[in-house]
Amino acid sequence: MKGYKIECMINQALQDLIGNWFPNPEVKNISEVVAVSETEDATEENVENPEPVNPSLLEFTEEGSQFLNITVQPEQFYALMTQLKNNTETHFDYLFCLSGIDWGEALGVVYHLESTTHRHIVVVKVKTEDRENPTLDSVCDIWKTAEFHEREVYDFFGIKFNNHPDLRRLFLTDEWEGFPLRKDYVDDINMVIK
Amino acid sequence: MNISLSITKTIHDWLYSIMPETAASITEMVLIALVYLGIFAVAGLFLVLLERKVAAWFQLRLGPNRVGFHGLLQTMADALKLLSKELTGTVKADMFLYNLAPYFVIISALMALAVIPFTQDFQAFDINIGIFFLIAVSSIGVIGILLGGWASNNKFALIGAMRSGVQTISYELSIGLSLLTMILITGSLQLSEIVEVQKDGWLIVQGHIPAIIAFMIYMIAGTAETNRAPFDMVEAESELGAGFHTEYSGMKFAYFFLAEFINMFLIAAIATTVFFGAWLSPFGITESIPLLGVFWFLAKTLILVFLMMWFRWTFPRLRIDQLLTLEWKYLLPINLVNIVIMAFIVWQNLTIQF
Amino acid sequence: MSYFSNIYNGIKTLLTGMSVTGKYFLNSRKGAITQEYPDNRDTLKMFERFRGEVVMPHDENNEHRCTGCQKCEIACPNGSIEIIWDRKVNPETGKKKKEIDQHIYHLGMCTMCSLCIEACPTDAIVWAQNYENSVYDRSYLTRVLNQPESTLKAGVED
Amino acid sequence: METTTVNSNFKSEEYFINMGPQHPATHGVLRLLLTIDGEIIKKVQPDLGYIHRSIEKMCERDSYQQIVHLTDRMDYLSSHINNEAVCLTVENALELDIPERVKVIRTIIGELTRIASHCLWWGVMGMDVGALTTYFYGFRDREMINDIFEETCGARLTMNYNIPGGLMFDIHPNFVKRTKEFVAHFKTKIPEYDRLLTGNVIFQKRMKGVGILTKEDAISFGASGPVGRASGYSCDVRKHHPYSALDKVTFNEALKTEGDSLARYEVRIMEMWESLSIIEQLIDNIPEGDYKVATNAVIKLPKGEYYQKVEAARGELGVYVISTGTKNPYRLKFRSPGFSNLSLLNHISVGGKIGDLVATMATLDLVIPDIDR
Repeated sequence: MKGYKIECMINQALQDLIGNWFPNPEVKNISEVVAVSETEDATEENVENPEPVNPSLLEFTEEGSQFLNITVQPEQFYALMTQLKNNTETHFDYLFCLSGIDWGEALGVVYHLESTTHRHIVVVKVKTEDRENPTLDSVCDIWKTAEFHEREVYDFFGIKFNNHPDLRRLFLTDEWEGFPLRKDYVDDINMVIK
Repeated sequence: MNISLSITKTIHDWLYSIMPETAASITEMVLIALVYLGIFAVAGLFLVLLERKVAAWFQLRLGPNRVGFHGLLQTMADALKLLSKELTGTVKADMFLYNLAPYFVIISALMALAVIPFTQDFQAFDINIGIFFLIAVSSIGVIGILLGGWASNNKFALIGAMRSGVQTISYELSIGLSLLTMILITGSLQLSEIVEVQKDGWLIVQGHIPAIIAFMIYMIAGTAETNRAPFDMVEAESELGAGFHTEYSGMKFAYFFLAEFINMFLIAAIATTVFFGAWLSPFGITESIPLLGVFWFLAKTLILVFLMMWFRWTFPRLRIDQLLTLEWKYLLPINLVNIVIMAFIVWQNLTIQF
Repeated sequence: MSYFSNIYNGIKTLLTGMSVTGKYFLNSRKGAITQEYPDNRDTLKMFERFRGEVVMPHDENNEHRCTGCQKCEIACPNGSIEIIWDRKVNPETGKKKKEIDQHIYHLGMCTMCSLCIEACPTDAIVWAQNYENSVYDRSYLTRVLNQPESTLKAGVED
Repeated sequence: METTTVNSNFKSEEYFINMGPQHPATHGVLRLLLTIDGEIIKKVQPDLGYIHRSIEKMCERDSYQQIVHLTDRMDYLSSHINNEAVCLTVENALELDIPERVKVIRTIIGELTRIASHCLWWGVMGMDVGALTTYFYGFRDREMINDIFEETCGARLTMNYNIPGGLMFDIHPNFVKRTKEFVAHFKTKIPEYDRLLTGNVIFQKRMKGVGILTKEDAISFGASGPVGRASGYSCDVRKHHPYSALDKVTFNEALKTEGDSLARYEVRIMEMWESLSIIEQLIDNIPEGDYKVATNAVIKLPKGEYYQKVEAARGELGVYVISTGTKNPYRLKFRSPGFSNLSLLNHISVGGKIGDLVATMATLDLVIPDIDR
């Protein structure tokens, strides 16, 4: 498929571009960075190779997904999202899907972003290990649609979003206990398990 | 008191022969009131049926067709059902006003019927300020609506009632002015005299262009006055649920409902009287049989009622500010200019008379 | 001037709208789309693929085609099918064979998704075109699809 | 007059009404908390969840075949397109080669669904602004489509005609004939819609300049479908990410730049024409072939994440599946168009009147089960 290839090339370019915004402080030498990223491409999943140092704080992968996936730490998350929206080369102005996910140990949120000018898509993933009091940054002020989506995520996963203007339960009543879409949620009355 | 009812002449004479004069005239008035009440309660029900049938035919449906022949008794059955229903109300309502409101509405509607001339001498109450009386009485109804909306202690009802107040007060002007235009020709407010003038040609023909404009304004304002679509801001079911009568049930609701239809009949009847020669037959074809006047009167009225139904089932509803724009920016200025034109025409004797 | 042209155009559009409804009013005799439902029961016929309820057809010998494989039970997303089965010894061959006792179908839980009928390898269950499914008690909606004393049709399993 | 603060939320002249969940204009069980000053809307807070069935949680329990029929119950007016979205996700993940016949049939039925949905919307829209007759005219035409569906799929609304790998059964022999009849019939009816409602001066006044949504806001709020396109935002998934047989047909994306209620209305009317043209291009040459490809009885998606977007009648529907390689999805998220479209209601209706809010809501074409899922 032709379209698929073009998207791949864009993904690589995107990866290089976005990766440079958050250089890994452990990697000092620029040339080393390039070398590492080349070897990474060439010897994919080579166990003998010493573990390649990621040149960026972000992790990029396209494995098992049709889009470019960026995994980001909660600390860099808000800065990354602001950059993704405001940088003219990326200009991801359309947040079309915001899903909360219970990964087992961690709780995460996945953001699907599309640029209406460049028509490229990127997926940003952020996770938090804290299941008791998970907190992430809100992106309401970047994409207005996030307000409702984040309320939905809060409702079903209990992930709190900093700086959210109106973080309340959206679907469930305020006195509802627990967060139903978490994997460890049990409700003997309402849930039918096959 | 000017009660002239020649078809009940016998009853009149008989009553005066057996009672003192005051008692006789009171009995007579009560009798006439009861007859009117009976006739128009039933007529109102059939207007509801007509509306439902007409709506169905506009909407590719059949309409009520179960109770009686082709559903003729459907609304009777509905009225019986409403009569037998429990009257539920809200606890926090202002009970006195809440109960009073429907009577205001229905009584004002029935009162106005008294002066309508159905045929020669068939008119309960022919006062010399007929038109003025009609306009005055028909605007009492809005007080009932305001009371009902306010006393219900329901925000939707209150919004509906407030809209109704605004709407009726505005459109009252247009109704009055458009009728005033026609009174320039007749020179009298008395309905029987207005009909008398029309023996030389219906007023809409006599007054030609300004009369037609006045008629159009009257129909628009009349539709608004009865709170019917496209001016049904008061009920506006997609906005306010049921508007001012949200909290009413059973017979109290039925009064509001019936009053709406009697008001519609009233508006059409006034238009018939003032513009279309009341009970006068076209070109005087049945002038020799005065009783047929009732037929002509009802035929003309029902055609106008049908027109109002046609409006209702075709047009979208206006917004409240557009409603006021229409009145104050379009109808009122046109109306005022129209009166001047009409005055000019009457002054220069440019009316068309046969 | 636009004041008057506004009025003129406005009235024109209103009359256009009225002509549309007026046309339907005049043709209301033949144009009515109302289905007089309980009256037209005799003539009202559903399409052959209509999903009314799941039934198990039996032939004249009171034989059905259900082998009790439970594929429909697994396929059903709502658990509206339950099969009670037993292993019985076939007197001719002496082999133990699975045989249904009751094929229970909860119409009240059925979403008419057709997955059970797609899953059935022997076409034992099909859609019926019955569209009047309302009953006075919820328990009537639980139906046993195989008739009493019915048996498996010979040769279905092969 | 100066307003004094009574409590933190309300000013003294403002009051609060509860629109819904049993309100005629909210089309179902949407509850809006309105803060009103006289007739002017100050704030709209949607309160959702009255019909939430937690379809996403149910999907984590069900197999992939069983998920399909749940999507019927989301946006029940574009049920076929929802089914298609799930099936496409599964088929893409399994890398199945879907026959051309299936693609064409799916596209035709999808476009018919879109027309049916817009017909209903048109009727209800008219009713919301007070023209009650439109409802019946819209339903009359929708009924013809429903009959086509019933004959081919067996159900009128919740069709569940798609299965992963193709269609449940082949089209009915009458399908082509009936569809052509409908197309011919409907071509005479859209002009009638225009004459009855679109041109009407009252309707124009009610719609023009009401609920304006700018292009930037449309994108930022994630508006899609006719709502986004009315703001000049080219967001037709059928154009940008064509699926099924949509890459073989030519059609114009209905675009308007005004962004008001009238533009949203006109975009939907234009879309009905475009859908008719798509159907006309495909209906005469439905290729011969199988109506499905065999899949395993137990479908297991390879480990990974899959996203599929389709253009449902209300906008962009996304299906996001995370699979761990088992027969159930680990997590399945539906990005429903109505949810994003609802979130902008407050933004575009503040400052309008109650009547404007109703008209705006009608043009957003909200289907509550789609929002609540």
